Amino acid sequence: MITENNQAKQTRENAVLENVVIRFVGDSGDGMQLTGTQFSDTSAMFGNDVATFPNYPSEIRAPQGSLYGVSGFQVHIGSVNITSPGDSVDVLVAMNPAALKTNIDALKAGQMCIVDTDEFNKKNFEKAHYDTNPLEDGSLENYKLIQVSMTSLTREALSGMGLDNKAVTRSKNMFALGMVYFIFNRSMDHTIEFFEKKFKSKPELVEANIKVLKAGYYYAETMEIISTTYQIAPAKMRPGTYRIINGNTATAWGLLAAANNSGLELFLGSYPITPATDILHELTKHINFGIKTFQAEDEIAGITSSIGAAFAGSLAITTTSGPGLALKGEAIGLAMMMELPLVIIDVQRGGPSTGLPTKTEQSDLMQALYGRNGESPVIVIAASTPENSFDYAYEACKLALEHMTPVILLTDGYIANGSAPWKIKKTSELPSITPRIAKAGTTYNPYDRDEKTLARVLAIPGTPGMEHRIGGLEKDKKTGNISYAPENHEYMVNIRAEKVKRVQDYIPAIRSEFQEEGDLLVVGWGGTYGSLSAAVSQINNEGYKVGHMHLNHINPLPKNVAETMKKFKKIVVCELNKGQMANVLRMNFPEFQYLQYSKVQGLPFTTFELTERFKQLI
Amino acid sequence: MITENNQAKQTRENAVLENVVIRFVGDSGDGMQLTGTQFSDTSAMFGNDVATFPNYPSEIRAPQGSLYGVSGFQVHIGSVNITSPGDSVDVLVAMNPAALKTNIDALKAGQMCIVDTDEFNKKNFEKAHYDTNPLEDGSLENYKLIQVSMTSLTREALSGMGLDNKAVTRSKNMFALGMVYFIFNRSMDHTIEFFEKKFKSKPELVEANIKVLKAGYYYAETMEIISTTYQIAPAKMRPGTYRIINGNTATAWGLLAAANNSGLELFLGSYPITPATDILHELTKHINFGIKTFQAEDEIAGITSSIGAAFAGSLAITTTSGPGLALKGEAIGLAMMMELPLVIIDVQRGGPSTGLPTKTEQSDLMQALYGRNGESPVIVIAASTPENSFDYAYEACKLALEHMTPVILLTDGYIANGSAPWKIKKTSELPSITPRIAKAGTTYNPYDRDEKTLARVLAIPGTPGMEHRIGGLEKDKKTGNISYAPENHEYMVNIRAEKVKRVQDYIPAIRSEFQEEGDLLVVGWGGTYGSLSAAVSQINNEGYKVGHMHLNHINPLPKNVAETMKKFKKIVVCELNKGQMANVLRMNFPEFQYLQYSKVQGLPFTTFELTERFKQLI
Amino acid sequence: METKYTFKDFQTDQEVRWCPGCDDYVVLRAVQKALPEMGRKKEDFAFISGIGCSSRFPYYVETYGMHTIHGRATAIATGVKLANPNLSVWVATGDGDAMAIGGNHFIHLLRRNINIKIILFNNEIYGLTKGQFSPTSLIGQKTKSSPYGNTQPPFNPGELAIGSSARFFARIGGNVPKEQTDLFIEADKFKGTALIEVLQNCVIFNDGCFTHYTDKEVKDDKQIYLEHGKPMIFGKERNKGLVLKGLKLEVVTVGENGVTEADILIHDAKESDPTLHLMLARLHYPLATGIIRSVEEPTFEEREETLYNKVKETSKYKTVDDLFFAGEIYEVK
Amino acid sequence: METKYTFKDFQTDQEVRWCPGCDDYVVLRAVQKALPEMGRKKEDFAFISGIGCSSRFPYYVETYGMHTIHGRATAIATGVKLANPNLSVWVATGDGDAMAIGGNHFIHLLRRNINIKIILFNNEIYGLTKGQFSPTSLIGQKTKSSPYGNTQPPFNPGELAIGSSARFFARIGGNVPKEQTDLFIEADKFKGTALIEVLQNCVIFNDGCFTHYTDKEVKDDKQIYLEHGKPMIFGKERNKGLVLKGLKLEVVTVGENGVTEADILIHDAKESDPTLHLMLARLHYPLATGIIRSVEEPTFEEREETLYNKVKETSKYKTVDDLFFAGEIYEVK
Ligand SMILES: Cc1ncc(C[n+]2csc(CCOP(=O)(O)OP(=O)(O)O)c2C)c(N)n1
Ligand SMILES: Cc1ncc(C[n+]2csc(CCOP(=O)(O)OP(=O)(O)O)c2C)c(N)n1
Ligand code: SF4
Ligand code: SF4
Ligand SMILES: [Mg+2]
Ligand SMILES: [Mg+2]
Repeated sequence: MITENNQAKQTRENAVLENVVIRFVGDSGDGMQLTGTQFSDTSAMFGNDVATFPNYPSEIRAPQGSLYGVSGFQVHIGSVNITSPGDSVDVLVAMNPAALKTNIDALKAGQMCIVDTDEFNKKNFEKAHYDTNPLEDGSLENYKLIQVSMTSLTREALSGMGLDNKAVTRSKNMFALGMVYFIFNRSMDHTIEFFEKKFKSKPELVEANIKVLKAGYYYAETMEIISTTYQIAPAKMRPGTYRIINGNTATAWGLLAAANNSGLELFLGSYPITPATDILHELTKHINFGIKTFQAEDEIAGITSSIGAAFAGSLAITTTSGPGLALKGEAIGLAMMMELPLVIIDVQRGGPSTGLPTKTEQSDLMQALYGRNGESPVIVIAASTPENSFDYAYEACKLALEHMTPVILLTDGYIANGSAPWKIKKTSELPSITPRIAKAGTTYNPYDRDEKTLARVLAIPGTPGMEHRIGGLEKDKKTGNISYAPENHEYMVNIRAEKVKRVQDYIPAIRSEFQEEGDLLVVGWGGTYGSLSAAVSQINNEGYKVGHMHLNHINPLPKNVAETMKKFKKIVVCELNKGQMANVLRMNFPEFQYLQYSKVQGLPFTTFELTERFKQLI
Repeated sequence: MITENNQAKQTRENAVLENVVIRFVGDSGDGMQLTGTQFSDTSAMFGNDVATFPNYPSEIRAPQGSLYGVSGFQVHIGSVNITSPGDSVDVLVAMNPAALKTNIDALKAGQMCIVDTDEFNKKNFEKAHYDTNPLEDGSLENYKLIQVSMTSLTREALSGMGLDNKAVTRSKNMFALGMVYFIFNRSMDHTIEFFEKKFKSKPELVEANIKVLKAGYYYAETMEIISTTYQIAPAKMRPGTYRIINGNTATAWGLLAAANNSGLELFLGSYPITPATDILHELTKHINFGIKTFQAEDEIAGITSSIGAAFAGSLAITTTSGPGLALKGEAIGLAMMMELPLVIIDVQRGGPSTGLPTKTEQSDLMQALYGRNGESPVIVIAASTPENSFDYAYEACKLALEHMTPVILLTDGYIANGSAPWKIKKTSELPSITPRIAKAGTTYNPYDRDEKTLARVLAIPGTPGMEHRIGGLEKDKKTGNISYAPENHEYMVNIRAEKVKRVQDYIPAIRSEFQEEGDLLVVGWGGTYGSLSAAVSQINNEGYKVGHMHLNHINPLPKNVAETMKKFKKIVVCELNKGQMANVLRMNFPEFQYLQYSKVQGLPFTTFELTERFKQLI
Repeated sequence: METKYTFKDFQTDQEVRWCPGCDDYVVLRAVQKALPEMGRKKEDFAFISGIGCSSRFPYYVETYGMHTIHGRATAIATGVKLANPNLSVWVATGDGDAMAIGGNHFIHLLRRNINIKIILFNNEIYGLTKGQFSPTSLIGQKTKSSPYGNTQPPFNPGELAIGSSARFFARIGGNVPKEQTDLFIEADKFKGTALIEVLQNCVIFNDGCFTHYTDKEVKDDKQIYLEHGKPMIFGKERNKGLVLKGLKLEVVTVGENGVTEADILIHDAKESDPTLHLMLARLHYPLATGIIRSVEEPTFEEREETLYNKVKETSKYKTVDDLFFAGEIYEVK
Repeated sequence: METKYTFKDFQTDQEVRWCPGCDDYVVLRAVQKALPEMGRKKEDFAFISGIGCSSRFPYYVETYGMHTIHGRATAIATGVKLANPNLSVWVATGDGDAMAIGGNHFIHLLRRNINIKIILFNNEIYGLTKGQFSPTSLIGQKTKSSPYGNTQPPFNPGELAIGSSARFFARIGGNVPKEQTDLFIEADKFKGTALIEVLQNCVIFNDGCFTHYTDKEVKDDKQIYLEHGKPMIFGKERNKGLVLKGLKLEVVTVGENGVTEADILIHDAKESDPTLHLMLARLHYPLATGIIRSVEEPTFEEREETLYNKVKETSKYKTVDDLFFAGEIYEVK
């Protein structure tokens, strides 16, 4: 939201803003992802808090100019705490008519819309299903329309360099970026360095990109089309070393840190699936750390190879998304029954079935809790921001190894692809991980348990004197041998549940943010943290007394959930599904009444819709 | 429970009983299943109400005489309504020491225990881990012990027939059966006819079996070892034609009836798994009805081939048990998304993982409701007795075809293998089934819906003019084409849920049996009907006011569940799992308090443990 | 049918959404041209696919179709065909869809010999998920999931298929629409499971992986297009041929070293012994295309039909009610 | 190791629970006799199985083991071996476990060539579930799920395996413990995935299905036990042999029609071209047993190891912290 503190400087206005949302949109081939990333990186390095949200088409390469081929990247920067990429947009950069059409509704009235007029031609109007030229038919009169012949200006900037048309088209995004850098008083240095590194061996490309970038910058500076520039001061962030990180990378790195700190080799068995595949890609890059990634023939082989690796003493991981989790159900049951440590990561996407694979949703919660035969509780936790995906990936490993059980970590497409500043953690700063591995020379019973955690001990094959067999049939509580005895079965079902339940003693208490008591408690879980927090923050600013309790630990729930909820008059559970967490709470704390706010559109919540709803409810 | 109305007749006492529980136990090779079946069939034909419970080892052929190789068959017959095979036993027939050892605890004090003394030798004591001869060490003094040299007597009966030792051993079960027939005043005719038919081409086997049967009968009659014989009068049953049927056969036949009445070809895609395989076996026998059974390479191919068949216009079925259901999750989601009719039958067994495959449990309820990605509600129903498995299999088909959705039918190992009298239904007596199939010549939109049910219409490939494509991606509510539009997705998620919800209008209201209001409502679902009904009946006889609400429709629940529950002071949900139905009720009716009684031992409830618990709770 | 269909009759109203330049367009057009030649009604086809770029295929063919879940197209098609044997059932599947996650259903379909046609879009990559190696990717191939080079030796689809008892196997370049159309028509005529491997270029993630075989320039020299009953001759000059030396195929030049056309092997696609077909499927120079194997045997559905007729004839039960009331029944009055 | 193990060292305290007379007992004993010969420590083995009668195997072998879920033994073993390449990893699996539900993992393991040994208990039936036909059951076979006769043509495990790039394939009768022990030792020596198909008699549900090959009376006449480098001779009199006629194997009698031992084919298990191995795998008379194919190539784990060393050498990052702090980082003060 732009709150202008007008401070006329030079001939142009220079407004100071607290935060601003910029969206770059264009054809898939227009390089919008790169443009957005450059802008957010530059802003982060400048000291802003940042959140980003990429949004690309599900087609690999949709036809040029088509509506469904539009690719977008939204950046939210601020001098204040930024928790979400923001709902509505302050500056829209639209590289063609299709991009304009599909994104203009997000732009706030009166705000800046920058277009490449060269692309506004008949052919593209047709593809975008525009009957008239939107730049001329008055439909944009509520916006500050800035018309620039970016393509021609880019061509001009590159003239004489002997580059072909394709290269020109490819770099016009830098013209746009240059303009935006000027508008926001940003330095071009970071992007210049970026190109110098990226195209080290192709100096003509470095030169071309920098030329165009600067051309855009100077064009905006020189021409009288930009009436206001903006200043967003650095945010107050905890001192330290930062980097911008997306959720999938953070997850992968959390796993790397856990492998490092547990002293185990990491083994990832996985089968590619959107939006989880990037975790596999990222880990595979780092086999130099002695980790092993195995792209299996399917999801079942992904998880079962990991089960094998867990038995053999690795930190075993499998990654997937909804449909893949469905396929892994039987094997999760096996790992649960054998009481092996195993981390299953589900980057949730729009369902059911193939659903909306490139969109976000939180509809795998019940599946994570119950998607397998028999009584088979496992630990379920959820990350809630791109950057804390690191922490929860790390914690998932710690809990699996220390409590000897599968752990399901839920993230989602939104935080997996979104990015934010991460205050880098050194591995030495992280809590220790102590895998439960039997030492050679002691006596070994596979189902002997730790008194407190009830976790059993693993004897790694190769350890002399500890040869043993485990399996999926019910086993005797003492010897671990197959047992069909009725009471033994009941005992084992109970103790496996109790083991998971006791993890409550090893997870932090929950707290309600903003208010510890009040009229309404907003309950959320997982990837909606940013949206909910922004909305609750705003509504508190408006004078309401609303708390925000955000769950990262789902099975077991933190011990003090009921206590926390008790202090509010009403509770509303907000989630990107039809009320799955609300039902989990009903099962666990039937004594409360739960209101629900559900959204199932493949999209995150917006602050506007949330605050409106909260006001209705209070 | 034996309530003796002593009525001395002839020299022997002849007591009239209301009901009696007989258990035949012996080695896997001893033919106990046949013996029990003969006894229950004969009793049923005599007019008794009957319930049976077979219990065999999980090994194919366990070593002779071993404890884990004992095979048993329990028969409960009565002149009164019999709902369960009974907990404790009135007459135990134990063919060897291992059988005695593993079953004696079930025999009521003072009741009859018949043993084959020929098998009580040192070798067998060792195998059964008996230190002393139980027939002599006084451990059986609380029972009416009847010692018979069955093996020798059988050998004698067959002497001169030139049969080998194996044949002798194989027919000694008939000696025991003959004795039991005498004790209960039963005619041998049915069994004689049975052998005449079974061994039509091997007259020497017919002769041998009949000889031994009669030898047993006359031995009991002649020797002074049987002091009392019993009379169990015919039960008051609704007039009609009956047969004894087990749950799996009843399920298979319900499907046959549905195929017949829907006018569709039945297609079963399945992969063998205990205890569901017999449904495949049974249907495969009847391909003459134009049905198709397809033993697939795995569970996934089982269900997906059925999905193909559903698309092609068949009544499509897949059968499995817990671990197999886990594997089918992704495909159920697809069928749900494509809105195809499909019946998934899960014969539940002990879990988790491979668990206790030959034992019963009700722990797949949550999996049936939630075991797949995304928001994907399907209809879930459960059969509750061997004989009504016919009705619910039939209803599953009807609902699937008329509401265009997958239907999961839950049964369990207990009712699948148990048997009871079934008043045979003619197909013409059953409700009609009207599949929603588009007629050639009309206009067709794959996602047009019926106003009331919201069910779409199927156009069967081969129908001219209705060519169309469906799939697992979200689809436009009008055209059925792929759609990524946010509001459309939410609309479709809602309408798919609403379609399932509206099935409430097509299922019967629930009622509480025994009492419509009172101190305690016992809530059960699925295969525990018999045990719960017996217990509630008994406790009401003892003067308590307890109702029994048994759910066969789980998603959606009947409309009047809350209304029914409201009339009781307390509610206890009894189930063979850790409280899954209790949680379903908490989600649906959070306004009630639910007590729980769970048992997870691979065994059904006993009347004793239930009534004790109910009394504690009231 | 009165008027003959044209390829337009098999076009749908859906915008085709593959990348510009993708070979999938070629196959689509070839199929749309082949279908009218099959003498079937438009409504008597069913196209079934899994998930992948190529699996979008059914949306673009104006007949019945299903775009299902990853890897299961062959199993779903099995159900369609068994339930409705009158349909001409086609599977469109990628190398990942068919041979990674779908490997099991793929080999079992081939084993059972159900009359289904499989078009295997082999681009040696996972296209839809943006470029990971597949079970046909080469050792050393750099992809998103093998940044340092792939370490998994590939399947040869022809060998795997024939090892699974495939009775019809053909291979064809992705850029030869005319030959593709011919092959699809031949596959339709074949009674049984038919597998057609298309060497499909993915311009985005694996561009040029088949160029050394399929490029116009080299095609005639690097491929041999097999035709049943014809000599195994290839080359721009049509002067190269294959001969058998012991258990190895060798390339010879007609006219050199006394080799005449009569020495060249005659292709017998119908030989039931697969030995030579396997040798051809394995060959790298030249790469064998066309119909390598085509051996008819009873199909699974024919065996089932025979059994049904036999059982029906001898069955005691004419109706389901007969069954219910047969055997051990008794009356309660 | 000081003292050598005996088979007793590999017996567990668990009662063996197969049916009396089941060939599984024979294999168990043969394995227990082979293990001490492999020069490994007892704790360095892992036996992995799925579900089925044969899959109970690990419970009876005194070393590390897992009895897992149906069909996944090969995939789980893959994880065990990749995570811990020092282990000698063995899979015990049935025809259903390996080739029905487990078909996909089975073919992919063979393709990847991971150093795992697979003992395939082929009894052409599902034993544990009490007698349904399996993917190796014969056409016409009557089972619980094919009461009128099976209609699904079977896989030939050898053909399927070699079609999936198997580099080691052996076949052996279920009733010849000594030969089995030898084979298991050879399989252990082989570096790569080794498949040993045991023709295992199920006395309960498919008794005698291999008798015409394996019965003591006929065995020598109906089987040929292949040994690398030796002529392909068989028969009670050891006077029958195999020769190649074109692309067919033919049985000849030494001493008849001028045939001498020199005419008989010499078995070359190490020939990398699988043509002859496939012909042998397909042969019905005589049935080929022994090691049919044994061709070493780099294993998957070796390729991975090589890659790891290469990447490690060139990597910028020595520690995970290096990575975290590399590239686009910035300071907030
Ligand atoms: C159960 C499941 N697992 C994984 C995926 C992700 N996925 C979709 S397509 C695909 C592979 C595509 O490769 P291929 O079959 O070769 O088809 P192509 O895109 O190359 O035509 C994968 C891994 C999925 N959709 N569903
Ligand atoms: C997921 C799953 N599906 C099915 C089963 C049932 N099942 C157990 S073993 C088996 C087949 C056994 O046959 P095979 O693998 O040949 O082993 P055998 O018993 O003959 O040694 C089946 C179908 C199961 N346990 N789990
Ligand atoms: S990614 Fe490759 S296979 Fe997919 S549509 Fe594009 S070019 Fe074709
Ligand atoms: S059923 Fe067959 S395979 Fe299984 S243990 Fe018995 S004999 Fe062996
Ligand atoms: Mg591909
Ligand atoms: Mg078997």
